[in-house]
Amino acid sequence: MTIDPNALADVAAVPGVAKPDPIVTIDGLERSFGGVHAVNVDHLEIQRGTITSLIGPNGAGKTTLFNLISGFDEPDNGEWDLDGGGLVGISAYQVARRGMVRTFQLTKSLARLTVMENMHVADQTNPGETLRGALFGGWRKAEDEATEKATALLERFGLTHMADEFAGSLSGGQRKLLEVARALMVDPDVIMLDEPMAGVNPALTQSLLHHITGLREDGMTVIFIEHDMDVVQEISDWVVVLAEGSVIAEGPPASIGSNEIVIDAYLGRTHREEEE
Amino acid sequence: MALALLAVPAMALADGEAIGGTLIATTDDERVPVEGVLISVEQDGTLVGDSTSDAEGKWLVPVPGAGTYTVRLDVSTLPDGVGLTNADSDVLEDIVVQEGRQRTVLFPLGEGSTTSPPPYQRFGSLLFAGLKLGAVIALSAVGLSLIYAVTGLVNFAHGEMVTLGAVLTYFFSTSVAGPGWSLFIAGAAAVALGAGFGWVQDRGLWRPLRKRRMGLVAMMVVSIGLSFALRYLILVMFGGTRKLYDEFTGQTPIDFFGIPVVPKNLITIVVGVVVLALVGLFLQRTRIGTALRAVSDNPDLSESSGIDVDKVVTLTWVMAGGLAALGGLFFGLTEAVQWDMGFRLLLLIFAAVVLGGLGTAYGAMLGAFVVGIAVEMSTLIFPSELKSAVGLIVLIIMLLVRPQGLLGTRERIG
Amino acid sequence: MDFIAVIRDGFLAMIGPVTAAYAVSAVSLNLQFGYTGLLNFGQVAFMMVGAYGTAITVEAGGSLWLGIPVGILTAVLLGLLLGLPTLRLRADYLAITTIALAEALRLIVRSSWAEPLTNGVFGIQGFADAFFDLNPFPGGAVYGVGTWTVTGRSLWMMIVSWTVVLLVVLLIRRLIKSPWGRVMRAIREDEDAARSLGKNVFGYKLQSLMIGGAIGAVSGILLAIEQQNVTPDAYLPRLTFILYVIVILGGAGTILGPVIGALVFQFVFFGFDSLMASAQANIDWVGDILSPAEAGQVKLILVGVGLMLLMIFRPQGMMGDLNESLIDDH
Amino acid sequence: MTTLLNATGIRAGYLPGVDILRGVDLHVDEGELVGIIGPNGAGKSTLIKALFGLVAIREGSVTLREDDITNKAAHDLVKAGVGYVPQRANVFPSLTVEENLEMGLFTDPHRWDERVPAVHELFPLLANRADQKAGSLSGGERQMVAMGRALMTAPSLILLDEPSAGLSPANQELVFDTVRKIADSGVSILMVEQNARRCLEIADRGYVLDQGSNAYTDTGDALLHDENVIGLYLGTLGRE
Repeated sequence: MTIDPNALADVAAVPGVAKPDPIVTIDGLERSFGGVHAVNVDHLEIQRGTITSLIGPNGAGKTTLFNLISGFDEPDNGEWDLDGGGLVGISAYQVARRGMVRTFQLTKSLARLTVMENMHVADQTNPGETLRGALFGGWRKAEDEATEKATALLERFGLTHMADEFAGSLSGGQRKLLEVARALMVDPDVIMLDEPMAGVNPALTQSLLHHITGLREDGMTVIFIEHDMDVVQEISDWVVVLAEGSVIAEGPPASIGSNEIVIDAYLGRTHREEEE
Repeated sequence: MALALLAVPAMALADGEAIGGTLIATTDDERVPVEGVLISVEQDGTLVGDSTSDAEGKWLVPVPGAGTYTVRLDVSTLPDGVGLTNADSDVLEDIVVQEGRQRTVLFPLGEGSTTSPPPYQRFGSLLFAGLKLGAVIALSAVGLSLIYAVTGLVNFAHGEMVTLGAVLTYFFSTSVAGPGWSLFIAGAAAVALGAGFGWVQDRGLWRPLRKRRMGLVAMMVVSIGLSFALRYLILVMFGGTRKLYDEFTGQTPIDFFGIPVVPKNLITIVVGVVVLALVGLFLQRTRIGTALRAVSDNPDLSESSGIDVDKVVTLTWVMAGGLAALGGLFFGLTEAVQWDMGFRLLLLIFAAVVLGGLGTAYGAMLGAFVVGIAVEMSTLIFPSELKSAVGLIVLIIMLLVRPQGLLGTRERIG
Repeated sequence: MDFIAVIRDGFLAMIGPVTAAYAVSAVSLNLQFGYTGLLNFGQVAFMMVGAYGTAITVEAGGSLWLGIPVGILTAVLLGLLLGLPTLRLRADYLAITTIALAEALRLIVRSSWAEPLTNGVFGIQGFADAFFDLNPFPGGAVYGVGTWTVTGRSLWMMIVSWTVVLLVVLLIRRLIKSPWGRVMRAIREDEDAARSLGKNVFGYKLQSLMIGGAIGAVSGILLAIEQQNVTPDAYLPRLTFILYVIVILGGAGTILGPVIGALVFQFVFFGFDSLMASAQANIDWVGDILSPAEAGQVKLILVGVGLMLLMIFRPQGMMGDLNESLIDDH
Repeated sequence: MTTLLNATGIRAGYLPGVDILRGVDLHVDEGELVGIIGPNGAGKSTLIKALFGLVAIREGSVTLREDDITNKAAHDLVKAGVGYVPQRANVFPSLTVEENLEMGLFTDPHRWDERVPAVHELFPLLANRADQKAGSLSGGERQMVAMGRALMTAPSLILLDEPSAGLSPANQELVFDTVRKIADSGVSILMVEQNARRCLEIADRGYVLDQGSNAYTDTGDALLHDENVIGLYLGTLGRE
């Protein structure tokens, strides 16, 4: 499948707009906590092979939206699908197996597994993960292949020297890198990154950015939550702005900054707007 | 089992410890064997065996070993016109069987109209027994639930805090080594010491562990260790036999709307309900009680409001210790005092708090009465030795149907 | 004071078949607690079900060799039934539920209601003759040096049960060192992370409970055969707690920890018996304050205190590495 | 005007080795309403928590009047006259509104009769809903309860963590009006806000926080019209 980098050039920058080749489609997704609408998305499409940033002020419902579509939370209403396959009622692990993998804002490294073991856990093809495989063997070959793949990924993310250390001994930034590398072991079509830059020192940010653009080059679709606007501007093909659970704007990065609604969402509305 | 040769020849079929007897009804000058009467033998509330009297009126129940048993005659199986000469002597408690011996017990029978009690009476008695058990469980369970609410700890040693209340009451009131106080003073002292033990536990053990930021699972395992140590410490100090307080033992039942009721059981229910109401008032109407609820809602916000969370937690332990001791006192009064009574009750306490919703005081009370009544009422359908099992099965069904409990919120699902 | 005798008594208990059976059960508990993070407080139920499954099969006319797999399968089934409703619950609820279910099951087994099947409180005896018929050593003969001896019957039992320990350890080692075991440890570390990587957490936990249950049943069967006796009151919650002490003592989440734990525990437990007996015989004041029965109870107090101290000061156990210690706060 | 709160060179963070705050200086004068704005992730909430002793300060110092209060426990700060309203979980949901206020005055219960009318005057809602469980209130009403609770001790300074977060526009208005009213009654306020414009409109003075240190400080009005503020929020996006 060829990905056209300019596929979104002609798409209008209006909330809920249709994309030429959507991989994720969300319809009427609602989730409220105690009467407050945390997520209320009418319609949203994510274009295949792009980097889509999900931005919005604190409490806009970005992480809740992630939780819902990755199967970690259940919506009150709504449908969403991945590449045409409905995901309603599909549990989190199956969503991952279908090719949509997410990371977490607070990294979830498996602390008392080594970095290499962390990578292996994400492999989906190892027959040794079934009880029968574990008992009767025959998984060495798959294991070796996975090791090879993991080694390449660790190399790519600069974690090779840590491969045999416990993940718990990594620094905060290294854990973020490991989490992304680990997600890639799943061979996902869509990778969802929840604030991958948070708590990462500036030097690492640059390399992490580089990795994320690399994912697009590998044909993956990236959805990520970020609040550093310079980062968003630099790498996204498309920006979706959430506020109070709803999509208030979407479009190419250039169109977002000048959008009054977005500025209002971020800076808040003034009291005497009409007088300004 | 080599001591079988000591057995009475008439009971030749047994080769070990047993309880038996002969049922003879004495009417005027006549002595008639009574056939077909069901006699059951229990130990610690669980059935050991039963036997039906034969044509000669003989019955025999083998028992698993030396010990103390309760023998019960099922009055509903007595033939018409035959009754117990003493109406409430259908249950003989504390029958001691010695190693290798067979113990003979007597049920004096005579002319009587005692047939099976009418259904409403049986139902009423069981409901009453359920309320009594519910009161005992509730008194004990509230503390466990409050501790969980303010600290998140499931304290396995809570059962021993219950036992302590009964054992201390026994020591102060009845034990020859003790001061021989009246039951009221002895009970008050036991509750005070129970509360003191709560304080010691929190200050000496749990607070330091909280300061070390020990995980809750690890703390739960520590509480299992504590439970073990305390239980066997009590066994060493108190001995393994069942004991009764010297007051309020053989009470004659009074008539309560047609249901025979033993006064001490009535007192248990009344005191239980009053104390639980006071706990409720304390939680609802006092500043400290409100602070306790505040801490269980949100410890961080409590701290930010100027509440000294550590003090509130210690107070909760003191209350839990006192209430558990009070529960134990009544458990000892209505059943008997024994070293592992609290641990046996703990499982029903767990059932009650999970049923009501772990961490909610009112849920624990409600759950306790539901469990108490379910346990006693179950004997309408199931054999009485399955009583406790019924309580535990109620718990499991509850977890299947409504895992958050009757009054709990949804967060318990992992 | 005869310290040689104390060490001898402790040693003979340590190498005995009961220790082996405890080791097997501890290994299975370690799979659940140490490697999967499940707080199964109903371990004793699996042992009971295994033992009863075997004994009842023999009573019903089956052979012992049919009874053993029946016992194991019953335990696997119990794991399934126990797991379906409880594995979605939080850790403390799982603990409460499993202990409740185990105790309820014991009460049912000992009730007159189940008597036709289980023989109630009296239990079932003498079902393992087929096993002792295979004993190549004369049952009455004595093997060993001086007073350090065991009977032929014990020797046969020891050989078989320690072989079972070896097999079970090898099995667990194979499982844990496999990708399957890696997923288990991942679940122990963070369920959500495992889920996000496509692992069916519930399914794995259920497998852990069922395999652990099967191994627990093997342990129960070994104990039952050794004693030629199953009675419900041998399966009190106390036994589960002792197994936890063994696992934590040896080091939860280590392959050999549970076996080392069982050896050390039994050595100390029975050595202490012998020590107390010796002290009572030789030191007046000890005999004055403690009867022999009480001395046995003091030992259990020490078990409780020991568990507390272990958890507080050395949660990683004897074999564990502090960095890998299971019980910490993240 | 005398300085009430003074913080210098604050460094703090959650993970070892990762500072979220990298040297923040600020001060609040008596009776002043100071707003702190900044983009997501700038460390606004961390700053307020650090000032209130909920996040350990690794470097720097905080003084209240003349007293050093660096890393003092929260409940001691309450006694010293500092109130705090967290962003989330800011009420006791299973307690009634009145009980929530009661908990605000836990350290000083005998002042109940004196304080309740004052707080009820600011928040009439709290009198009308006294017996309702706080958990059943809307987000805006909860914010009122939370602020009322913090005001029960008659603090000289209150710290507000994004009081308008997650509220509807109408409720946000209510919150901002109330905050101004509290300040006018003589209580010093330090608030962090996401609604930068509204915050700066009511504030006497503002700080702009960026990546863990202060970028600017000026009067609220001046910051409100500062072009760079938009740039800070929307980065290069905003400079089209």
